[in-house]
Amino acid sequence: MVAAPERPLLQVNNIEVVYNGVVLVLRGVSLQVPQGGIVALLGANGAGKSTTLKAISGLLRPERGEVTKGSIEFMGERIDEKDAADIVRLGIVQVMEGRRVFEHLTTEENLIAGAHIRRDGQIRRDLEMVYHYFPQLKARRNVKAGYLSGGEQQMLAIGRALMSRPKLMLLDEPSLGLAPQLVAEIFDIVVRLNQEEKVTMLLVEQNAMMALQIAGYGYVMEDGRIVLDGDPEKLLNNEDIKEFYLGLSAVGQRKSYREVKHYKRRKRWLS
Amino acid sequence: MDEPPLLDVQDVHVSFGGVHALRGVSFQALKGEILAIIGPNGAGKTTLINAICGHYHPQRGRILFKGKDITRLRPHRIAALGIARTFQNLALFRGMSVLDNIMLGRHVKMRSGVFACALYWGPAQMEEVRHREVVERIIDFLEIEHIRKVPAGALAYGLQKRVELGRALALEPELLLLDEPMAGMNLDEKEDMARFILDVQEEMGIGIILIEHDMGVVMDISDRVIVLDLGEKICEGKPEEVANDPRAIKAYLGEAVAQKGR
Amino acid sequence: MINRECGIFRTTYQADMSLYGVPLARITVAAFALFFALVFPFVVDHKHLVWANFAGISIVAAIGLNLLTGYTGQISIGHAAFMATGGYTAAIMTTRADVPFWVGLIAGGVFASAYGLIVGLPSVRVKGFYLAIATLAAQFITEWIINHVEWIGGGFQASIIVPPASLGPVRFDTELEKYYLVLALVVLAVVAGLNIARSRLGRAFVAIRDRDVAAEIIGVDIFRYKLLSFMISSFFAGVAGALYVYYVGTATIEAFQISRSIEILAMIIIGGLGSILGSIFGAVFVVVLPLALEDILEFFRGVLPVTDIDTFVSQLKLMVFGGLIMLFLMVEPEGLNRLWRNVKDYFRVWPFSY
Amino acid sequence: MLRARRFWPLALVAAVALFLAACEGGEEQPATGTPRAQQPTGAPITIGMMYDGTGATQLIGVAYKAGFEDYINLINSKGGIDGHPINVIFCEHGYNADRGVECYENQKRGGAIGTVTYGTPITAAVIGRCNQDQIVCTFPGYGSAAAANGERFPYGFPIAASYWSQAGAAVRFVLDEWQREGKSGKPKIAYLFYDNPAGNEPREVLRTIAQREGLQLEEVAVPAPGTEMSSQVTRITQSIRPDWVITHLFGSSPSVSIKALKEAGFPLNRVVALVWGSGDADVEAAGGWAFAEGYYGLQFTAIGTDLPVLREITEMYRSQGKQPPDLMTKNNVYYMRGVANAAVMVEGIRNALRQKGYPITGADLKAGIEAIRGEVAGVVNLNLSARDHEGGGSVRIYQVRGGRWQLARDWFQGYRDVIESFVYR
Amino acid sequence: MDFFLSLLVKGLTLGCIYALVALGFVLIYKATSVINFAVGEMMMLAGFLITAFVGLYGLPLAAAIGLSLLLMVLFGFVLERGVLRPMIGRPVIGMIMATLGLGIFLRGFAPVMWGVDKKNLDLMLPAQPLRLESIVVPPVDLAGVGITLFLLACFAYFFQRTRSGIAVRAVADDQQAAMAMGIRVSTVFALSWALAGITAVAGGVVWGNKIGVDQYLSLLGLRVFPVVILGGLDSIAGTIIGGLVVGASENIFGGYFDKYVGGGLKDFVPYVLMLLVLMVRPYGLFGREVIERV
Repeated sequence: MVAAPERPLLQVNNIEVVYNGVVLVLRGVSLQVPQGGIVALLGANGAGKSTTLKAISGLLRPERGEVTKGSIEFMGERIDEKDAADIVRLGIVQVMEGRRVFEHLTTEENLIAGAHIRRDGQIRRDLEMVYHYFPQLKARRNVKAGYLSGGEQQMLAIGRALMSRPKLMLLDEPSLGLAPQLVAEIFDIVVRLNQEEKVTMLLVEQNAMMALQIAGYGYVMEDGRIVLDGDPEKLLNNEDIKEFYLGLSAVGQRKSYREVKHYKRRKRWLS
Repeated sequence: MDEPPLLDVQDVHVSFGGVHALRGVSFQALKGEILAIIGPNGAGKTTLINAICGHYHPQRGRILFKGKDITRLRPHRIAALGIARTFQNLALFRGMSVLDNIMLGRHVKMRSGVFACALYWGPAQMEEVRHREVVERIIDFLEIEHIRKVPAGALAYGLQKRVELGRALALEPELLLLDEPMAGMNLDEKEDMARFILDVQEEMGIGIILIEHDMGVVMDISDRVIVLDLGEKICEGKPEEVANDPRAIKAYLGEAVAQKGR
Repeated sequence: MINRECGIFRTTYQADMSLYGVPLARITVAAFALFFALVFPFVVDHKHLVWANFAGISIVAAIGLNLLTGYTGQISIGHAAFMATGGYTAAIMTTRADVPFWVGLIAGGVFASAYGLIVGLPSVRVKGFYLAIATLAAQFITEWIINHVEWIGGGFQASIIVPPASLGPVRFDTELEKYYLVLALVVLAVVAGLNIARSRLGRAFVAIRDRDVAAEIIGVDIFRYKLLSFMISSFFAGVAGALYVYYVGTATIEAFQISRSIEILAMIIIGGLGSILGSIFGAVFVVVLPLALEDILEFFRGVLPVTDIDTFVSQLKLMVFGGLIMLFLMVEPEGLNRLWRNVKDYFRVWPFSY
Repeated sequence: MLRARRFWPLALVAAVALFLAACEGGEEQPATGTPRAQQPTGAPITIGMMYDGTGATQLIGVAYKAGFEDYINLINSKGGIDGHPINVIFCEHGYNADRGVECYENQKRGGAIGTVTYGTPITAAVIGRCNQDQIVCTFPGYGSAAAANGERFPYGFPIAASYWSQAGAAVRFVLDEWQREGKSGKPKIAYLFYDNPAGNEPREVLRTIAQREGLQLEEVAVPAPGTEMSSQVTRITQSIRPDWVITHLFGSSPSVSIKALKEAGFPLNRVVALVWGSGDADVEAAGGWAFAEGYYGLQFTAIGTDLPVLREITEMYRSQGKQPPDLMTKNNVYYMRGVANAAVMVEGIRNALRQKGYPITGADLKAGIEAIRGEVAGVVNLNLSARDHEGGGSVRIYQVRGGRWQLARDWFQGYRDVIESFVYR
Repeated sequence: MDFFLSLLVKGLTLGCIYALVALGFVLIYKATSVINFAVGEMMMLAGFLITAFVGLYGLPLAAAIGLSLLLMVLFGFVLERGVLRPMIGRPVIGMIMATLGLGIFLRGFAPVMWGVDKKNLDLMLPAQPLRLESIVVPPVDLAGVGITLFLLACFAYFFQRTRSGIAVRAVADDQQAAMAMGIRVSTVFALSWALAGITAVAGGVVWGNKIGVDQYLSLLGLRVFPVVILGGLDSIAGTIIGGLVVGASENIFGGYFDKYVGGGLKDFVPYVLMLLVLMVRPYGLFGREVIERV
């Protein structure tokens, strides 16, 4: 909240990412996340959203990927050369796609594992904080995480990330495979965490409508590039976004899947 | 005298480790219709599919396919009878090419034994070629010619889903079970997938059971909808009926979706 | 070596599905075959011919294990037991029933295959490393049986002396003749292996390896195919064992112990899992490297500051061999075959990389 | 077709081999010539020797090879045999049958007319080839006892004492001790053996002898690697309760057996070990000479550090300004077996040269070895013939007393008739 | 009865010290999913180090053991850093092969460094075995049981109660997710190899005293498999149960039935038992089941 407005919390400058030394996945991605904000990163599958998040959190290396060009700065410090553990210590934590809880650890052990970097002895208190946001988890604190339902696992994944007391949380598709009601609940909590716990959020989503409803700014990725950005109103009013992400035709009317069956419009920015 | 329904699920109970995933679910699926199953997470949708294709065996109840009891059959037998499925979290054979993945779908249709395979001579070779033709038709249909020889694991998510559909189609099934075929897709890809599903229904006359969270898709393309909650069927009917059913709204849809669907 | 693919259009599926689609590849394979048939045995030292024969026998066994472990994903640390089964079957039939060589060879394979079926039974229920250790149990149990059942082991120090192989009027007496015998069987094994790998059977195996649940639901009877994989794999091992016995001239249990099982496993891991070509690379690497090392270290005989140089060299050899395996796996954990593919890929697009 | 084609490739291979041999000959270093020693004048005679420097019995292999090499060097430093130096192709096989075959082929190609195989599996692997190629293979103290039948195995020589002879002699010794101590009845014997082909080999002989003598015999197996034998020793001390134990163990297990038997309270002077359990290292590893006091070990060679042949070898080293290897004393038993082997080979070559003259073939060497009678180099005692390739199976018994092996019984044999009935059945 | 009791007691103590070897194996597997085929060789290395410090450099036994602990921990670190770290995220079977390679390396390395002859590792325990009626227990076996139980207790506490222990288990579950939590996977790996180094020293001390220090020490690695499979590959408690079952059963079967089958049951029985257990419980007695989702 105190950071000067001209210096964003996170700044990604024109990065390129290469996998296995040959496959170019990101071709010059730049984005900024302001202190205290929620930024949404939208795009199709394979556009490079997850890769961007992993480049920030340092999780590329185990997948044999690396940042070959550009820089990533967090609070004015270069982090693209750092490894994942150091980045977490700086205050960036990623909630990975597909939940990825430690299945054989209990709920509470998962949370304790999330607090691995903490050395301040406040873990007990933070456990209560997480249970406050996710009362369901408290009830199932001694259950192996592998036996939790999908929604509970997603909550656990967010709660576990919260345990590291992050400044910036990278959320990768928190709505994936969840029922609409649960999705709404999760997004609710994301907003509350942003407001009450002052956690800045960078959110990757398929569910563009949902994401733009809570975000303060949005980027759209396609094919390893940022192709559009702007505040939610601007994006929501963009023809292409309406067409391809919101499923709305120009007049704001949703098109039936049966109708689009034999008719497909080409994307304008690619032609 | 009457032709039996394509699939007849009668009072199926499944539980594991004390958790009752399904408690007495009954329904019928008809030839050539798209039947959607919706419900909140943990409602037992995937368990139901797993029970139909033999991965789980119900503790109680029966499942009939074209009048034949398949409750206790092992999955590969059920597949051979003509039930194919796709998976919620992709289950392609990552090491194999797209072509081989779909060829594998032809497995139950092929007869070559060990020696024929080892020699790869005469009938065995002819058989491979014959089935290759079928597979090529499916590849054409799904518009994935360009990735024929790419290892499945290296494909983008949406394409993998499409290949998985192709693999299921290669079985020449009469009943196709699709477990969240659109999860994690953008609208563009969803439209493609919806198109393929409708084509499958129309051109091949295959009965489809569809699990999907995207209400837009469900409401648009399904002929009938079943709502599951906590392992029980709470309502069934045409999409618009279900969308207005208070039980369904309460359990799953929520007010907003119900309105949107209208 | 330059497998240029551009400009090649296939007009039939048959052509597209052939093993070596590119003319250049076909020529390369033919050239290799000719080299090993007509040139290699006449330019190398006798010693190297012995190496080649052992390597050849190992290739047959390694292809078998690769079908089981590399393709079907079932680890076996008891493959020497199948070799022993094949070897002793051949030895017993040759010495007691006086059957011709080829009958002994096939019988060795068939019996090993039947034994493989029994050993493979736990795979119906047990997976992964647990299964691997179950096969290890088979190894020890087999050793025990051969050691203790005189009818099988032959009593004479659990070893049976076998006359040299012969096919009609052709006797395989000399190293060179044995080389051709081994080479012929290696070619057969490679062709059979490649065909199995690319046909219905191989696809089912890989499906079980990649996702057994999905394989089952798509119609692969996984129990049947796991057992089939065990049987095919042990058939190869049995033939390799019988070949070993005919080649060496003796069936002895101490040639089929746990160390042999580990050696074959090493071959396919180093060569590359799920690759027939990899099995060949791996077998050659594991058999030839220690021997070659000996020659290399011999070179430094005068320089090394020790008294008993022979012994020192033999121990150093072990160190270097172990060290090389580690080093190699660090550089390319997916095996020699991958390394080979990388080289090929490089040339495929060379000089236009990117 | 093939028969006709068989010659040119062979000729080619031979040519290549000759060429390579010539290359190797070029960089040959001078033999261990000493200023005072006579230089051999004739053409060399080549033999092979296999051993293991790694693997199951590397400890034995290393000392064994040192003894062999030293004795051959001694002969060469004295001018060779009738002026012919002996050239040895050593080969380390790591106790691996494949490598043994490779060693053998290598030595064959190198012109060896005879070779010393080492290790039971290796012997089993090459014995068929030896007969086929007419190359003498000696396998002293191991290998197949049945190969003593010179008619069935014309080129196999299980010289000195096969496991059958060792077992027979061990029972003989036990019975004689029993009588010497004036005890009545017959002793009860436990046979504690390594559960591999070698360990199993004497069982039948022992049973036959036991039956004939009316002895009670119990067999107790130790599975490989024999590093643990608590159940076996418990069975011996608490269930079988024998008067004597004959052990036939390898590698690490002899020392483990000594330790376990002693800890269980079994008197070690009622234990007699066959040859691979009676090394210096076995005693030391068990807990030292004092700990193993009383333990009997069977030997087919003379052992000890004051033997004349060792004095000669020491002298040879001194004259070159070097110290003899410490293996000579530290691992005397295995070292002596190497010496004994070399001595048998040398004696055989000497006989062959006398009988036929240079050059000699494998067949000549066979005849030369078959002509050996009596003590050789003061370390082995053999009476070989075309029929008996073992040489009578004479052994000595030594006992651990006062910190070293002391001779307990000079050359003797046991139950030749039983053993012969097995060899020539 | 005496005979039975003797066999049982000896078997149980034996089982305990089998568990000591198995512990090193399970530690590595649990944290890194690496099947360590070099567990016997690491024990051999530890044994050689101790005897070398005592024999060649004349250090007192305690100092030698301490120094060996230090070196083995260091060895664990170096191994992790030099060999296994570059392989993080690569196929697991490659790592298995790497440990096989390590085993071969060490089997060559030890004799090159210290010669092939067997060394005595004198623990200066009382010479007289403990006698209870006819049951004889050598002091080293008692020491072995003590060391095993002590280490087991330490490890159990570490994994269940400490944050580092939980971190190790988290890594075992999902490496990438653990990295996302700021857990240094490499540190965890190094830690588990270091712990395995400690158990190697403990095993080396006990077994080295029992059977002497030479390459045969490495062969004990093979005895570990029935033990860990019975107990479950990733269960610390499983090692002790597996060890006890294997030790007792092999002794009792060997003692009573060897004479009927010509011997060798000791080798045979643990594996048959193991197969039976696997048929009923495919993940061993205490092994964790792979949670499968479709």
